[in-house]
Amino acid sequence: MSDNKHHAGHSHEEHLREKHLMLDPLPRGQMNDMVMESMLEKPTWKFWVVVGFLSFIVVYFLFFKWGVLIAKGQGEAGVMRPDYWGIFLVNTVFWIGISHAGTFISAILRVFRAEFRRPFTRAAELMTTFGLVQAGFSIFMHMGRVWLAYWLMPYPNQRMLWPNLHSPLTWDLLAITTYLLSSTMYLFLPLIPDVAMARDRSTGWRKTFYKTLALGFRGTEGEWTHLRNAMNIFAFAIIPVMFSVHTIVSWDFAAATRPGWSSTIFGPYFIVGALHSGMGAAVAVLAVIRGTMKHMKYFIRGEHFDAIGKLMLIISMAWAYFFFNDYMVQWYGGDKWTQQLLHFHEAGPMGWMWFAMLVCNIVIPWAILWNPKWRATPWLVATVGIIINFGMWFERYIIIPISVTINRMPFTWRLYKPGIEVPMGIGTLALFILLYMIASKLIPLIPVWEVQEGQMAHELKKFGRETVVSVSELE
Amino acid sequence: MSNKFSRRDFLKLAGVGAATTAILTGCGPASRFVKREPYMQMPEYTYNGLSTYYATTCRECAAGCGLVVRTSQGRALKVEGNANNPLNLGKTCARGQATLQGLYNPNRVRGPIKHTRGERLYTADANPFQDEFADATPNMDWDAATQAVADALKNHKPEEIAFLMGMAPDHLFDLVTDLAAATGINAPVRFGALSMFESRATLSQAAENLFGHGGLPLFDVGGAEVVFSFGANFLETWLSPVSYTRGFAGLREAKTKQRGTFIQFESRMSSTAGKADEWMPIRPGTEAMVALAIGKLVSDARGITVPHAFSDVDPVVVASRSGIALATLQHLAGIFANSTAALAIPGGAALGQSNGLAVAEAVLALNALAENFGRHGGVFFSALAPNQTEYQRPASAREMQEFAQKMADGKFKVLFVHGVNPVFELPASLDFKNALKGVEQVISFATFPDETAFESDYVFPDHHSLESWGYQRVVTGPAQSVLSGAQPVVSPFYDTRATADVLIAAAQLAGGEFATALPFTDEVEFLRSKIAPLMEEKQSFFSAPDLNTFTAYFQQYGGWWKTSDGRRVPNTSNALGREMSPAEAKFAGEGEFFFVPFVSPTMAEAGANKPWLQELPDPTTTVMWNTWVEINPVTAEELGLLDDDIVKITSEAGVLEVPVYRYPAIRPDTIAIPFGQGHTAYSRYAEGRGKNPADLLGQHFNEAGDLAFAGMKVKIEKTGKQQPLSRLESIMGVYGVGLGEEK
Amino acid sequence: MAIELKISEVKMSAEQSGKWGMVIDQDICTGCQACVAACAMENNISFVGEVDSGYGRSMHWIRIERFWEGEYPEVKMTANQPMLCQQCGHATCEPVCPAFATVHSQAEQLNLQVYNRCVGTRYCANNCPYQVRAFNWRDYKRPEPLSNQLNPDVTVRRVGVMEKCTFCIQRIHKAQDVAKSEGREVVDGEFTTACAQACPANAITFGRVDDPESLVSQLMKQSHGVKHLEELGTLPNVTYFKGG
Amino acid sequence: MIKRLIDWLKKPLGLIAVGIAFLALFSLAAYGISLTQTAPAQPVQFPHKTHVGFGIQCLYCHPGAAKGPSAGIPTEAKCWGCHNQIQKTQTSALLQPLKDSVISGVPLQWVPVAQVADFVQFNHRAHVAAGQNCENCHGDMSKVTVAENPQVFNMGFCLKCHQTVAGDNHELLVKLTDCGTCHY
Repeated sequence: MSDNKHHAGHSHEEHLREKHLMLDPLPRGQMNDMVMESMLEKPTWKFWVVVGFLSFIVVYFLFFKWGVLIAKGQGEAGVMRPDYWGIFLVNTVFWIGISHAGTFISAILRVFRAEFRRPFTRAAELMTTFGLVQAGFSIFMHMGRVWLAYWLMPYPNQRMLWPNLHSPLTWDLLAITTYLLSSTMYLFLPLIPDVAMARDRSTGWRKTFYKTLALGFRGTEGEWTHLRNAMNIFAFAIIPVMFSVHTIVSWDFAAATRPGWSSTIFGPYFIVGALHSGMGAAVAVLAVIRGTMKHMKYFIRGEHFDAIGKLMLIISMAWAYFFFNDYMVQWYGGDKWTQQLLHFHEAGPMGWMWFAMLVCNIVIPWAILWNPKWRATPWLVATVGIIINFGMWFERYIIIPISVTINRMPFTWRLYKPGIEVPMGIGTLALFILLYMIASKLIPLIPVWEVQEGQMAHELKKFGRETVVSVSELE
Repeated sequence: MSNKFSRRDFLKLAGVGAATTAILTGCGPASRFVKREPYMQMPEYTYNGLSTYYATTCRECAAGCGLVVRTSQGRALKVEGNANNPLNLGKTCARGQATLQGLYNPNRVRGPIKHTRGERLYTADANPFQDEFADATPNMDWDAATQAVADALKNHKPEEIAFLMGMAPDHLFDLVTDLAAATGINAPVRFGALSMFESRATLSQAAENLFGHGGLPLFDVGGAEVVFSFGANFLETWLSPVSYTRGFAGLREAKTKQRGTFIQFESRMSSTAGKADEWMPIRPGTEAMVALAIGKLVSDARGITVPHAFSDVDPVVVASRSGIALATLQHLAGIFANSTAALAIPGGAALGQSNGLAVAEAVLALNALAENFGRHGGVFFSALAPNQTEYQRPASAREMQEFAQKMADGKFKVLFVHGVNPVFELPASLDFKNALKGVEQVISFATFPDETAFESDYVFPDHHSLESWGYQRVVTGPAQSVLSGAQPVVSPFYDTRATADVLIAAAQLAGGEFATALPFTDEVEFLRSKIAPLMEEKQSFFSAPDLNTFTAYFQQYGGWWKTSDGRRVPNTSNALGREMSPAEAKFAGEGEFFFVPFVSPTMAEAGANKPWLQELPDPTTTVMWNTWVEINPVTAEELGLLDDDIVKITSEAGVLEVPVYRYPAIRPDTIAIPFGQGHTAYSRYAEGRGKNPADLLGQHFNEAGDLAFAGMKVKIEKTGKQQPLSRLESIMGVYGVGLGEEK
Repeated sequence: MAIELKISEVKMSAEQSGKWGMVIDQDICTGCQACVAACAMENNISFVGEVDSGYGRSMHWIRIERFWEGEYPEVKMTANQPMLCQQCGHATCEPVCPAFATVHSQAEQLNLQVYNRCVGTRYCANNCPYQVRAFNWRDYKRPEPLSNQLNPDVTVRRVGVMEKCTFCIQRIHKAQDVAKSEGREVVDGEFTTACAQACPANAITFGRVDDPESLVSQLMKQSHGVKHLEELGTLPNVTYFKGG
Repeated sequence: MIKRLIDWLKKPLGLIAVGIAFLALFSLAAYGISLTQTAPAQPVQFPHKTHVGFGIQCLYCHPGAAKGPSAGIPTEAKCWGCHNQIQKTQTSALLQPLKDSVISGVPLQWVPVAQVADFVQFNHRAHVAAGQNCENCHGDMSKVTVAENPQVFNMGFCLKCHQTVAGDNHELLVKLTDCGTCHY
């Protein structure tokens, strides 16, 4: 797209425009058309092959195997005494972690007016919702009698029975439900102008679909004011929800009496970990969108990867701090079982995973993301993102099944061997990707109005010989 | 509902509806409504929902502990100990507890079967959770069965008829003994793998040699201060484990005296040795000289003349041969000498060697030195059971060899087998299975489809012990003279019949002297005839004016016993005067390892068909559901063996492949395998599980005729195969394997 | 609301001491497994087969632990340690159950496991420092006719449910019921748990710890009694006499 | 062919047919579900009201209720003990199953009406001893022929009564609302 704008001009200015989406404005109509085109583009056969493949995995590995699990019991999984918790909870924490990036990018960066966020807030918010769906699936898979899961909900009954509000799992359920509901709403609000746009540009069932979703949005000043207010309220409100969710997830472990778990630093440690994996996942998703969908190279540029890369680097450093903080606190705690556990982490049969975690989460991000050039290379940053996700999955694996191997009764120590969890975990990943693929064909992945809003606010001003980017304050 | 719409139609429609429901609701609540059958005629002492308790006798081993079984509505629910019975005082062992898993075993013989030798009696599916029956269907009725037994008795010469029975001296043994005495058929032979591993013949013979009078010694562990046990695994399966365990508790529970000291001399640490204050990993074969050396050192410590028995031994040589340092021997002798109530017990693998008799004599001589005979905490002869005049010991292995030889030679035309499974329990080298081929007709009374039943021509299943009448003499354990009584606690679950009833009926059918030998209408009448003389006895736990009341009490209390001490004091005048040989045992076979088979403490010889006994962890290794070989970790390292590696063990008699358990408490030159598994029949829980160490045993005996089961040397080879052993313990937590702390 | 408040008051005062307790003498425990078998027979515990039992899925409510000290020939087997639910006064399993399936019995001062309320999150088992809870990993079937021996006083657990030692609460209830029908209090030693009843060495003593006259209270006063992991503040109700 | 069928199904008559088929299937399913909630027939149409009308006490036939956990169904010997002496009932067609059963020795198969789930340990004795009359839970048997369950025995039913009985007696309330009182 930027090709036809190649006319002679000031080279620095040109460079800035090429680099920054905000300084490279296109007419609203043209951007709308680009987004619509990318969405309505007829899928290639490859798309259908991938969808078919993923659907098969979802149906067989997720739902069929789940049926087997329910029919035969948790014995199909690798859990036992003392590893009562296995990969299902690893995946739960993992997916909740991933879901944090959406809110972080969308809400925190919105609140802090980080302008580079604009083109990909939608993709990130989708990640929140879709990730939470997988987390929910994973935690339900974990339950021995999932058909009675509704007992965890407070509802009036003649038995005078309520969920136990002492239990971190009850807090968890409430937190995750709140988070799922609020993040879905927070996904929906910024979507309204875009579906309204799509409604005006589509026919047939899509028109009905968008019409329903758009809630009659016409873009009047009043509507925009209300929408902006609502989004602002949500952006502020969802941040504490986000922080609370992963803190509460961490309390599942921190509130327990197990060695290695009862750690006061777990709350922030988990949140930083969640952002770490979430940013990694977000950047991978962006790279895929940019690579596979039409016109996306205009919207998602190196500058975005660069900006997220910087964030990833900082978060990686924060994670490293919290990791060693946690380690030190536990080490100096002097409890013999905890020391045994820390030793087991690195020297035990799963020690490779402990070191791989450190390499994936610290060494590789630090080695690559410090370099601005590499940082602006989409595939490289995306690869780092995926590696970080492996590292973070390892981290949760170490915290859950490996740590519970060591308890205060050495007579029971036993190493966990996963069973049906592996295919079912792959099933959740497939469902996550599948939902994204379906969403890419149904809703505009780029919030055009937000991009345009940004572009309107940005301009290049000349002060003397210097070209300076100025951003006008938006109402 | 109209009359035209019949009930049948209604049910059809209901069926369609139910099917639809099942599909639509995903097979929801399966059977919400059940049917209940009331009693036709309820016994007046019972109420619905309230349990009835019956006293009976445990038949899982030959000890004869009293049980009280909780029943409800015709089902046996729980086995508890009979607190009245002086043998076990309300306690039971694990095997007793699991009796019910035998009663309700899914693979019992369900009725009389005419059977082709070698054919299976149940299908081979070993799925422990499968629900369907797969047992052989009974193909004859009991009249025909009785006729078959009668024919077998009538149509053969008396000397061609043999009875092989279980170890327990019970009413059936008395019945067959009476029959044999009256008709001239061969006297019944009693045998059990436990008696083989306990070396009862050796104990009795040693007592005879020393005291001039045979019998089973009783060791009052509870009253002693110091106990030296030479291989006796009295906390596991030895003689009467429940009463000896109570004795051990008495030794340790310091109520009136110091906490007793317990030293075990054994080449591997058994679970008995695990409870010892000091375990002496003695070199196999040197038990006799160690006992004699201690005797000598005790004499020295006491400053008395060394008795003749201990004069031939040189403690310095003993120290070098046995692997116990001289200082340790002196220290032990000091402990023994300084105690006023010291006790030495011979047993287990120490007796199952070529010099087993010498070991038993030497250890008994130690007791003579301690002058503990007839004293609290000393050695007695066990009280004889009420209707017993002398100790009737089960057949020794050599007698079994002779028995098998007679079978193979065709001397026996008919063999009746009851309560024992010789094909499994005897060493494979004795080849009982082939010897059976020399017998024209083998009639098994097996309750369970065991290996011997598979090789029989008829299987006429006896009731399970909880469905049976009877009594059992208590051979050893309590101070009193005890006859444990048995009665059915539930009605027979299958079409089985009491063997005593079958024999009585068959004897009547056979007529002649058979009929006069057993002039009873049924088993119960026979029992009453045997119990009746007890009414005359003095110092009885209960008495009654007439036989009916007496029998009722007999059932209610679970037997009959005296209130007085019936233990006899051995005559020890010559005990220390005998010359005793400090020679080492000889070992058969080539190989670098001493081989010690031991009876699985949880399973014993007949527990393998009970799933919960299979799932009980072994007390020392915590292995479940399988057989293992114990090898010292140092030896294992030298041989390049890790846990779960399968090794091939070769003896002169056979070969066995068993997974390794690196056992830290066994001599590096010794390996040990538990006995109890390795069945090729005996229900889905037992079959194909583990290995039978009896396959490795050769035909070597000690002087008393007991099998020298611990007198073999074997070779070990690594096979490269692996089989993970199911352990309750954590290898990581207990042995530090896999924690990253290995060298 | 009023009811709940009162209940919590009871709890505060009852935390000082339990009601039922056990003393286990490790010195005389021979590790013979009679208690394990008796418990399984009394409480309808499933057997799980070779593979699952080797993978830490055995359902023993009581297990006997033993370790090793030293190396051959100075090796010693540590005293057998029967490990069962300690019926903590301040149990770590209780607060973490989201469904109140594992709750403290105010009446009997036991840690209850309400099978029919359990949804199978397994948090309680994870949080139990003694690792004495058993989970029904599968529907372990008892082939017919083995099911005939099922104890009608104890619920047969199904797949996906946590279970553990109950101190034979069915026997407690039965004894109380009998005593009440005869208009008296339960006498010490009138009944006992299945494990204590079977133990050939009499190493297990069970009874009221809130009755200073009971045998178990007398034994608990002995100086060599220890409670496991007491430092966690779990207030266990099982006292161990260490061996030797 | 199929196309014509589909075309027809789209017409009003076809739509009605689809509707009817759907309703039929739905009703069959609903009926099926209700079947699982309906007890099968009793072997004898036992008239409770007649027996109660003769003044026979509940505990005469169900003595277990005062002794232990289970009230129990009377033995056939007990039934026949009376009915054998009554001319009319010796020949009654309604009682033929009982007579057959007594002669053949094959017990009748009754369908229990009042049941609690298997995870509830209910003890009749304690309730009878506490002064609860049978009809408090089982309804007035003098009004019914074949026994029916007047209420669902669910936890709410039990708890409501337990709370009422306990009243202000706090210790009793704790005992009666303790999970371990019924579930173990």
